Amino acid sequence: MSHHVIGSVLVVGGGIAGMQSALDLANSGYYVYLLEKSPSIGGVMSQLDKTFPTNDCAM
Amino acid sequence: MKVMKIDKNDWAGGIGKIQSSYRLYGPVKGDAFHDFKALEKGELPDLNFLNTRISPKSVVYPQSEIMFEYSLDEKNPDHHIMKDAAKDYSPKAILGIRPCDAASFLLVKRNFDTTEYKDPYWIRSYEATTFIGYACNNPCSTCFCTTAGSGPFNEDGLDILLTDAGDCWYAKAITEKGEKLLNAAGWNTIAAGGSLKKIASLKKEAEAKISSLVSTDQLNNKKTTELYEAPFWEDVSFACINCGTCTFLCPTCWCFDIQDENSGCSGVRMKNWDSCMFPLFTIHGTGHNPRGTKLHRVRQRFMHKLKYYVDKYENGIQCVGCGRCIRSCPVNIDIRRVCDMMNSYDPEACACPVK
Amino acid sequence: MGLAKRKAIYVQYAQAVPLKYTIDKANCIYFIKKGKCGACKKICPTGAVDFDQKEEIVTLNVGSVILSPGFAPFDPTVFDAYQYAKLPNVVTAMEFERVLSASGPTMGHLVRASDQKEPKKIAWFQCVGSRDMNKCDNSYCSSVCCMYAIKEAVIAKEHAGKDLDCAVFFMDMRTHGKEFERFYTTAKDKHGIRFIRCRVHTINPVAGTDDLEIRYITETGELKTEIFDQIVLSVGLQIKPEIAELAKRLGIELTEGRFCKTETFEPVATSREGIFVCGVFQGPKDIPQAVIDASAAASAAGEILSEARNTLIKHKEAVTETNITGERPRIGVFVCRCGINIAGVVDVPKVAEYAKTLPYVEFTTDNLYSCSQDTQENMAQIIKKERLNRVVVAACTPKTHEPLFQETLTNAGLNKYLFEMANIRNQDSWVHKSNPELATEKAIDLVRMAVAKVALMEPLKEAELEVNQTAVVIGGGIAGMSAAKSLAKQGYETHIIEKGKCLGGQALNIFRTPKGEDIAEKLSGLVDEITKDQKIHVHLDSAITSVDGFVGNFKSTISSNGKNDVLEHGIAIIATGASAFKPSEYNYGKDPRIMTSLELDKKFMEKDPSLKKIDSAVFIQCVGSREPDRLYCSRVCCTHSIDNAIELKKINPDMNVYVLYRDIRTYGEREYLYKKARGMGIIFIRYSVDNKPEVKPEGEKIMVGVTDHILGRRLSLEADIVTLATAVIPNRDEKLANFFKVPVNDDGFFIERHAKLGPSEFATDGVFLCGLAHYPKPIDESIAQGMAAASRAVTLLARKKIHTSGTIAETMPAVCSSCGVCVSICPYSAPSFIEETARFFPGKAQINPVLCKGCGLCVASCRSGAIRLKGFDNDQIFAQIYELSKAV
Amino acid sequence: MLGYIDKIREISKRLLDEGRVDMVVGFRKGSMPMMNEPSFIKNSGEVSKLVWDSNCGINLANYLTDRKEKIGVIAKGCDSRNIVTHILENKIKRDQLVIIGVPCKGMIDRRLITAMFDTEVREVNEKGDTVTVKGAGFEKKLKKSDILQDNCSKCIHRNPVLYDELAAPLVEEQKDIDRYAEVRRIEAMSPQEKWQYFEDLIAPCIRCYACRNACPLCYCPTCFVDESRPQWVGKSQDETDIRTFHFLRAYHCAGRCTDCGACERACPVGIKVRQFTSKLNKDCLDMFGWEAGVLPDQRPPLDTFKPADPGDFIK
Repeated sequence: MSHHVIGSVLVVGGGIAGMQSALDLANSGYYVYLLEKSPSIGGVMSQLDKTFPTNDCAM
Repeated sequence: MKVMKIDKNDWAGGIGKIQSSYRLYGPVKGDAFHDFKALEKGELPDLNFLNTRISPKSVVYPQSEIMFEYSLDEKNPDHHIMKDAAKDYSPKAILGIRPCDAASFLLVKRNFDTTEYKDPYWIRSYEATTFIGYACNNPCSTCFCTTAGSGPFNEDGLDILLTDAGDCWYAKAITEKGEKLLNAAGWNTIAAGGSLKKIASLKKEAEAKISSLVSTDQLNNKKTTELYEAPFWEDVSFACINCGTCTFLCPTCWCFDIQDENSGCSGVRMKNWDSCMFPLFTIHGTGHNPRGTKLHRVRQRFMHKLKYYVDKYENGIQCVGCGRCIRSCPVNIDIRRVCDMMNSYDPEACACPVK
Repeated sequence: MGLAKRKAIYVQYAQAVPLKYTIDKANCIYFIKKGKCGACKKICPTGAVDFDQKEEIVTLNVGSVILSPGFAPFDPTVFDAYQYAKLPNVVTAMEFERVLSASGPTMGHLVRASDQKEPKKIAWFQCVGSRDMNKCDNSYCSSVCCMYAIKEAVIAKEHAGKDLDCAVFFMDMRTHGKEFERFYTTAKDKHGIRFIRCRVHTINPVAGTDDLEIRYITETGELKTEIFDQIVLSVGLQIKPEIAELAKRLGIELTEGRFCKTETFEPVATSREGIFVCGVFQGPKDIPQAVIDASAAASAAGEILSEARNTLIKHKEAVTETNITGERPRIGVFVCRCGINIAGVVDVPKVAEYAKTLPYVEFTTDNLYSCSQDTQENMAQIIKKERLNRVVVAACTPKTHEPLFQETLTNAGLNKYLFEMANIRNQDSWVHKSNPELATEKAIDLVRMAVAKVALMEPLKEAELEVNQTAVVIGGGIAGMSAAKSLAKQGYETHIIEKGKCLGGQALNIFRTPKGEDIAEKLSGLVDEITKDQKIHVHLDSAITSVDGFVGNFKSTISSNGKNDVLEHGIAIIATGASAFKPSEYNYGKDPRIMTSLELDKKFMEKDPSLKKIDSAVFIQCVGSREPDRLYCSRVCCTHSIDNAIELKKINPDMNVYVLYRDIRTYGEREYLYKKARGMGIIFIRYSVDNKPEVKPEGEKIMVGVTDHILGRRLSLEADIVTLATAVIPNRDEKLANFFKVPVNDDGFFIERHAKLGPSEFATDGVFLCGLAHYPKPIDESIAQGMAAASRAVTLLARKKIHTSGTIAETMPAVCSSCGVCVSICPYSAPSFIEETARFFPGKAQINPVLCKGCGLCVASCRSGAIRLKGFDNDQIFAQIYELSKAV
Repeated sequence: MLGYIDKIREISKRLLDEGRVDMVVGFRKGSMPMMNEPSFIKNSGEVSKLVWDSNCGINLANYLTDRKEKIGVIAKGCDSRNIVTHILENKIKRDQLVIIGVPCKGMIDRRLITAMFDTEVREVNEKGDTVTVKGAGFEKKLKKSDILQDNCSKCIHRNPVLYDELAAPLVEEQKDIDRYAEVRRIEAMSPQEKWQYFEDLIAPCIRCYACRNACPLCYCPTCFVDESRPQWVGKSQDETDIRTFHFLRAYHCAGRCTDCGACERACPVGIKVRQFTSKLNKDCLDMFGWEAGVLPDQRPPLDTFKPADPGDFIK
């Protein structure tokens, strides 16, 4: 392949999965666009109370 | 001065009477040793001893003595103010102190009761004390009091000298303080005429038993710097483990350290015995220690007792010959040997020092 | 979520990132009434309100796209029988989650919606919107609802007390995740939560009350009526229609359940090149699986973009550190309310007020959530404005939050070690819930101790060290190979250490995937790729015999056929796998017709002709799993057995095939197989663990006895073969665990850094985890985790340099006695002796700051007291003890 | 044991004459009965000063700490074990030493003998296994095995473990010795009894630290009791401080103590300080199969850390 490779990634959705992808990519040396429909990231997990099994605050 | 005769049957009764107006200290036997302890009411001193393991200096000069107390609790109106600790200076008496130990108080007094400085704790405690000596009929092999400015029947520093005359006690009142105590005890039977003679003969007998002698006559003539640099210190100090036993047991060692100790919000300022054998004794805040090795420290101890003291007071050595340091030294460092080495030291003869 | 009112301008939640207000267009008077109101615009001091903001179309050129659009909880309004829309006390699990949450509308106080009464009885209905073709179109299993329902029931009891009656109505209990089965058992046995196997048809209101009546049939066939105060619908996950639309636009294929279609061997690749998928869009899944997929997707994107790495990134400008030398301490104390987590018990303003009176404290305040983005920014401002040079945060645990606050200090120009946390949540408000006054006192004590310590803190330096760019993967199974492949494609030299004679691991023993792919074929492709890759070095018949060093600089000795080699590497991935349990029950090993699942697979692979002669086959599930001494679900066996049952049925449609099970756990879209199997006439018979089937070879046949749970009668099945779905047993490797200082749980699986957020890595820096060594999982999940471990590793390798901690030991050579205890005891070889020829302190100990991990072993063992641990100095600890003693 | 001395002198003379050592560390005759003084000679002409008898209880390893010379050292079993520890702990280098091993039959307990008589013991002589004690007006013959130091009577390492020269043929080691009967007796006590036992034990302590200083294991530049920042223990006669000193001293010796008895021998007030160290010696033996100073190239168990060490708390 001779085409120019672009060192950036678009992540669609800022839930736990999107955030994790974005973090991994950013920490690996790629520019990340994180696209989220709502006003803040965090997705459904931020609405949970505690998570099993550590009872860590989901926040 | 008068000599009283105390019938051995009157002994316990007299002691009981003394205890009503004096706090009484006397030798008490522990597991293996005798030590001076405050006697309970009705408790008799055990005079069947050679000498105590630890000298009686602590009766006047406790190992650990609180001087001041303070509070850091800001709720307390007197917080952060040093306040005198409560002390008991009511009359006390040491019964059974050996003449050598009694003499040591006079040596220590030179340090604590001077014209420029007076240690109030020591002086008041000393002055409150009546010293009832107990003459040595059977000195130990380590006793060298006769050549150290004292003796088995020596009266210096005593208020009373008790002599065991077999069937009875002779109590010789040496000071008024002594007489007062004899009165308080109700021991007021004046001994028959021959008593002084009897005491003198016992004294002679006892002195004759002392075979251990030190020579101190040349100490004053030696050059301090030459003694200081003498090659024998390496040999003398080699075995030393710097345990400080010698200084703790010595009746004439007077060094102390002042220390504040806190517990929670309150604290005390206290003085504790210290020892020139400990590295901490001279360590500087910087971590530098001018007496950094045991050679330094061992030399200091002997030089202090046998040279600096001699030069300063020009009157005897800072040792009464009780022999405790010899008996208790775990490695057998013997002050008599060191004293003789110092007294006979000839730098010329030692031009080629021990390698 | 309709639980409470919110204003037309709102922040989504207190810790939202970014923490910005937004206008709810649907409820804003300005937008509804076309230009009326607009009060907000007038009042905003910074002029941030802009009604004219228009949608903009922005074009981005990117190298890759990752789709993680998430899911929508199923809307149960369509279920007339549950009257969700009408009955206020019928709520969805998400709504119930908000009620339990400290940041929710009731601040965590458990009350029902209709009358704010504390419920005494709550029921959960499982599979609402899942495994259901009748009322909705979702025939898949949503994977997460069983577990969250149990969690909610347990937490509800924690909130409301032991007397709360919790009942969960379910079809199959699907607790197939790591530690889930244990949680289920504890919920049942310890918390007394009732589990009733029944799908309830209708909810009826009880006239004159807000209570709810239901009827159900018990396991013994009895019809019962029960009244509950509240009913929680465990709603499933589904993909929003607009996402399906998006997929269509992108040309991405979807599954029957509208999830993104993926292949087993490429679990995060969509049907379109360069576009990857993760999260629930890839299939219904829980948080750890989503996190694994997310990292896998990042890895997949990284694989194709590696040549453009570091071309577009920008570096954050470092804030210059303020020199505080010689300054008197100026301490700021921030006391956190943590919503009601702390403030619900501890009198937070009182604690903050008290902190003001402490020496050197110049500033105190309390925060609703100290960890929220705006509070962080605010803290940095305060630090600068008040010229603070020490900071105490009284909040939660430093384990999770210290790095965050330290970053705040760094951003404010303060050395990050001028910081101390007081844990007034985990160690106070949570444990002294019933004693608020004493809890407040304790918080005060903890804050006083922290202030005393922080006053003595000094700025600490961190050492920088190079990260060796080589990776080691231990285990050449499918997970290890996937990790290695991904690492190599991203440009890193990788060594695979495999103890066996060939690559492949357990995948060598499996016939095909539930999606129908031929494993042998795919596997040989992968092995081929691995062997050909120049960057991958495969060591067969090899084992690690010792490991020295630490993150970025490991030195491992590899023993291959008696030959030892030392390998230097920056990271390690543990993929040591697992194997199949060989049972002693069911007459296994005594008759060749009684076999394990893998033995049956072997017959399939060999196209064994005897399979055609079978008239009757029996599968027994949970052999060695979910039993008291192996209390975990092996996750793969239900799907595997059903798939094999279908295969048998295909070979001979007249064959009688029975599956004896306890709960069928075909989670996610594997549920279709279960449905298909039933459709094909495969008979499923449930047994209970205390009444297990009996297997006896009798002449030509094998007799299998089982008690039918509906009839309650003992049945006798005649079988030609019996297949035992045996447990997945980890290759418990304590030695390896010791080498890398990583923990192993009671079952023998490695313990990851965080069950939810760190599933593919260890708490030990630079060591990662994937595959069966983590937990039983099917091939697609193993591959995803292999890639995820690679992704996590790459984030470290890409940094090239790492900073060590400033919290390290330091010797005081003047006090050192040169005894060498530190040199002998240090697991990291950090202490050494200063050379005999050195001018200062020859022969005394010194500590290499780069090697020191700050574990404190040397400090504790130094008899001479010549070693201090920076940040935990004697002075600091004594200051804390002194302050503590004031409390008594 | 008296017969050893000629051989010791002969070896010492040879070592000094050959220049293999700069000094020989041994004992010279003390000025008191039952006391010998650790000393050195640097000149072969002085070898006659060296003595050896049953009063050489001081551990000579103590005199090797941080010395730079080449030293010939006379070492009985326990001394040699402490020399091993000294070498391991970098207090002296092996190549600095010529170890003159002395198989030992135990040292006599001078405190025990002193306490047997009301009056002063003035002379003690030994011949073979008989010890003759004389004082003013009495003379008594004692069997040496009856008057051994407690640690010597329980010693199972009488022969040196490490030596270059040997002053006499090796002796038979004592077998079937119950070394820890006393420890077990204390272990069996209730916590209250134990507390009281130890309180009584250390009650006479005057904090001279002779036990510490006599111990070859105690060589820190600054002992924890002397530290002022933080001040771990106070300086007064406070009982907590005294207790802390004794407990900590013992713990610092855990896994390193050879039960040479120097501490007990040195104590001016006769505290049985080995009661603390014996317990830890027993624990080290029970838990790690460890005896200090026996293996010349292995560090004590508490000096090493392995992730596999017992202790569930590590996980």
